[in-house]
Amino acid sequence: MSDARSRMVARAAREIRPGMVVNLGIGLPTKVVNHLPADFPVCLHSENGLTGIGPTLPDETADRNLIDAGGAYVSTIPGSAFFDSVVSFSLVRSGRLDLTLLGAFEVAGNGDLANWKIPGKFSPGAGGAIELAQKARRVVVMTTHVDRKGNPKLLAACSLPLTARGCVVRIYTDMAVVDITEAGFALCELAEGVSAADVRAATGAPIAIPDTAIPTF
Amino acid sequence: MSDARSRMVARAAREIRPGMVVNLGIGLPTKVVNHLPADFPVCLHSENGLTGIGPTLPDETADRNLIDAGGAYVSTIPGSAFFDSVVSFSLVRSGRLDLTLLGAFEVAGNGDLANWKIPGKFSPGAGGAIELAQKARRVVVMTTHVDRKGNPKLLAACSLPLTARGCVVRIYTDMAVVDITEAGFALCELAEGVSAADVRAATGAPIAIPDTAIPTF
Amino acid sequence: MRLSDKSTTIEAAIAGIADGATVMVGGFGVPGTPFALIQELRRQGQKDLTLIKNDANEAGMGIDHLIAGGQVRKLIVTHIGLNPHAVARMNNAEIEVEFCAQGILAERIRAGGAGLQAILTDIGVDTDLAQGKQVVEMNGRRLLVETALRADVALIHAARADPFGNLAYAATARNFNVAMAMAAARVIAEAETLGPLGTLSAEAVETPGAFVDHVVALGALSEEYGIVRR
Amino acid sequence: MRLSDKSTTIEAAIAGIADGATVMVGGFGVPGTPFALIQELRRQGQKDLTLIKNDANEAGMGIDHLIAGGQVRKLIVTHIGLNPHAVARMNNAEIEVEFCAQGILAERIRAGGAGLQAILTDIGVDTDLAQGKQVVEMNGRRLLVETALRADVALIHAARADPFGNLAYAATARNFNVAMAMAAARVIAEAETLGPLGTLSAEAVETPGAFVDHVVALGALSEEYGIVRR
Repeated sequence: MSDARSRMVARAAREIRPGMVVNLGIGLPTKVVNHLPADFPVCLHSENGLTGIGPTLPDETADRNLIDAGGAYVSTIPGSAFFDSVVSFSLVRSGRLDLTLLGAFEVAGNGDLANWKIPGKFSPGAGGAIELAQKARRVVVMTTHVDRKGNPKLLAACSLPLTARGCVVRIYTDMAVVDITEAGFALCELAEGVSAADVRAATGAPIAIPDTAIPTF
Repeated sequence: MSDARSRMVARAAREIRPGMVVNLGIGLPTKVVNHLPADFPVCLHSENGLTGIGPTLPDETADRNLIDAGGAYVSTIPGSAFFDSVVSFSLVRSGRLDLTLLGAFEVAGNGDLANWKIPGKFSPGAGGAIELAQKARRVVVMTTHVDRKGNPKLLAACSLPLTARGCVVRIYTDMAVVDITEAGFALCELAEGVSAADVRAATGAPIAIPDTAIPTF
Repeated sequence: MRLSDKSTTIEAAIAGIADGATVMVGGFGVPGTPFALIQELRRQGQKDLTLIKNDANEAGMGIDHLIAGGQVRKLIVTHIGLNPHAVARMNNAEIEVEFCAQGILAERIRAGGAGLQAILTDIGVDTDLAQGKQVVEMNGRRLLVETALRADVALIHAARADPFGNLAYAATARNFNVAMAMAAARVIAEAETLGPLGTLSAEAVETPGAFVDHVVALGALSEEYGIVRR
Repeated sequence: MRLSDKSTTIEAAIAGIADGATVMVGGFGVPGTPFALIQELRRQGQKDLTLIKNDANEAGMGIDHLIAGGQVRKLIVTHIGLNPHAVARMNNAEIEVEFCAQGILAERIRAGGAGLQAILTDIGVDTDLAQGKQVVEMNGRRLLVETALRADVALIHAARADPFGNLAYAATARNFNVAMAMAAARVIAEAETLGPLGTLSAEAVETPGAFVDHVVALGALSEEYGIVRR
């Protein structure tokens, strides 16, 4: 992982407050757990039927029946619970998930999220993303600031099919921490070595830049 | 219990076929189990969360947490299962109950059943009766043929609020076994010492009487 | 990572209930009824409550204390026939009573806990219980909209618990507890035994602690929990 | 009274499936996928199947055998991204694919198993997944009618079973098995261990046998059940 991405992950880990119930999306978001202290009080939820996700195990010691939603062989901790898919999404939809960290193809300044479908190119199904995005109490995105071709992923409006409308409240990227406010994107923090002008240039919509000193991460 | 009632209960017990899942309503229907052989293969369901009801226990050996829907202290048998009220009625509504035996205030010739409410006199709530009557694959009633005042309980139409429409297919009384057909009530069997004319006189609607010899029970 | 500790005192747990609250109460007859939580609610005296429960217990037991104490405005129940005192209060219009078919009450609570808005069902469509309910046509069939129920507080009785709020139940004490433990903004569970994390294996948990807000350890059980001698 | 014996051979159990059947298949990834029942269905060759499953397994595993064998007309799933073969067949219009949000697929199956006709939900109301769905207004909100799903047959993988069909599951192998085991006209469970009645205590049962029609004991597990090495 690039240094900028590592710092993004470390910064995003500070989203997690003691006592939260948290679902970490597949990919980068999963890696924030590596930045939490060993005795940090948090309940990680996996939508395939587990609360209290323990450390990932190598194949040699893995339990063939114990995976997370991304297919990684995980383990339990004291107080873990298994349940079925019905109960798992009951937890999500009824508002018991305090936070979810998700990846994104596009995020709009009004909080719209697109992260599951690229018509004609990529349409494997939404899995649990719609319910996570629509119902977690706090929805935060982790993504590179631009795509592989250099195009911005933070946009005035999503062009791709939506996952959920107006759900995202904050975005962690390799360049910045960006809040979504009533007025749209607002720069909060900068990655080391990145300027506000860099962020503005890489963002596909107006972004409010504070007058005061901007913290770095 | 009067001799006629005992014979009604014994006769009704023959409704239960090997391998059935059966719910026995509170009161008289519960007593049919006393007429089944010890090794008879049947799964008794109690709507408060039990399949595989075992014998009723005296207070001294009862488990305070193990009752049937009528509040009797029951027991388990090998293969019993506990579950919650949601699963219990899922079983009922999804058609997994082969048979229910229910009490009645009134039954109509079209199969309508009234057994939960007497406006102004008795309205404690329907409990599970509506779902049992509406969704068991076979709904059979056990009742005295007339009420305490001698008024018929088998009627052309129910006067009391319905439990479910057109659900009853057969009635066991202290006078007769009566089927409900497309044409209405049809006498099948007579209690010992009761004549077809007695049954006709005690029934509040037309009842078909077979020309052939009528079996007795 | 470790899981947080939600154990508290019965006084503190119940003190979070306000006048006017909607309160789900587990149990079907004696098994699963949280008698100790109910007694503390009686002691603290919150008023104007709406109770959602299968039944009204029996006269002089369980929620009948709350009814007798004038704390209850409304009951949402399936059957109150074992409590003649509650029937009398209903008949005298001293409490409002809304009746549901038993499995539909369970489903409405479950729908609330599952974050659904309603279920569509044909149960009771031909009965008095259909009165006043929204009807939807689906494939030519008339179906009732049975709306989801959620509560401000759920009072749950568990046999075993851990401090995170993972719960397991005994025998037919599951009944309405399992659904209610998912359907309230604040879920309070009393437990006959409260052991450290790990007491309940991940397989043995029936209500995941993520749904539960407060866990209270019961001491010696009162007589109300015992065998009812008739 | 005693409970009946529903144990049978895998051949007899699967032989009850007809061409054109709708078949629910448990599992989320490897855990809980009934690989042996699927292999027998591949061997017997029933055609024109509609499969309801969370995912399409991976290429060369599980239901991919049925897709590759041309036995599948339609999939109702939440995500098939781990099976590029299934994605290609979908893109070539060789199979029809209906996508559901994952928890809504679980709820639709559960509604079928609970004898409900539909649920009302706001999930996906702003997305492509709302297309073609009936909308109901409730308290001024637009809600989607998500219809109940039932199947002709459900194929279930359990860790432990008894001959009556009581089932228990391992770890995250519960997933869709619990709901599917209630939602089909004919429920077939394969079990890693099948013991006599009483093997599972009444408390340990997760799927009551009253929902299950056939139980098949598995012998040695095939490689498909093992750890997936990447």
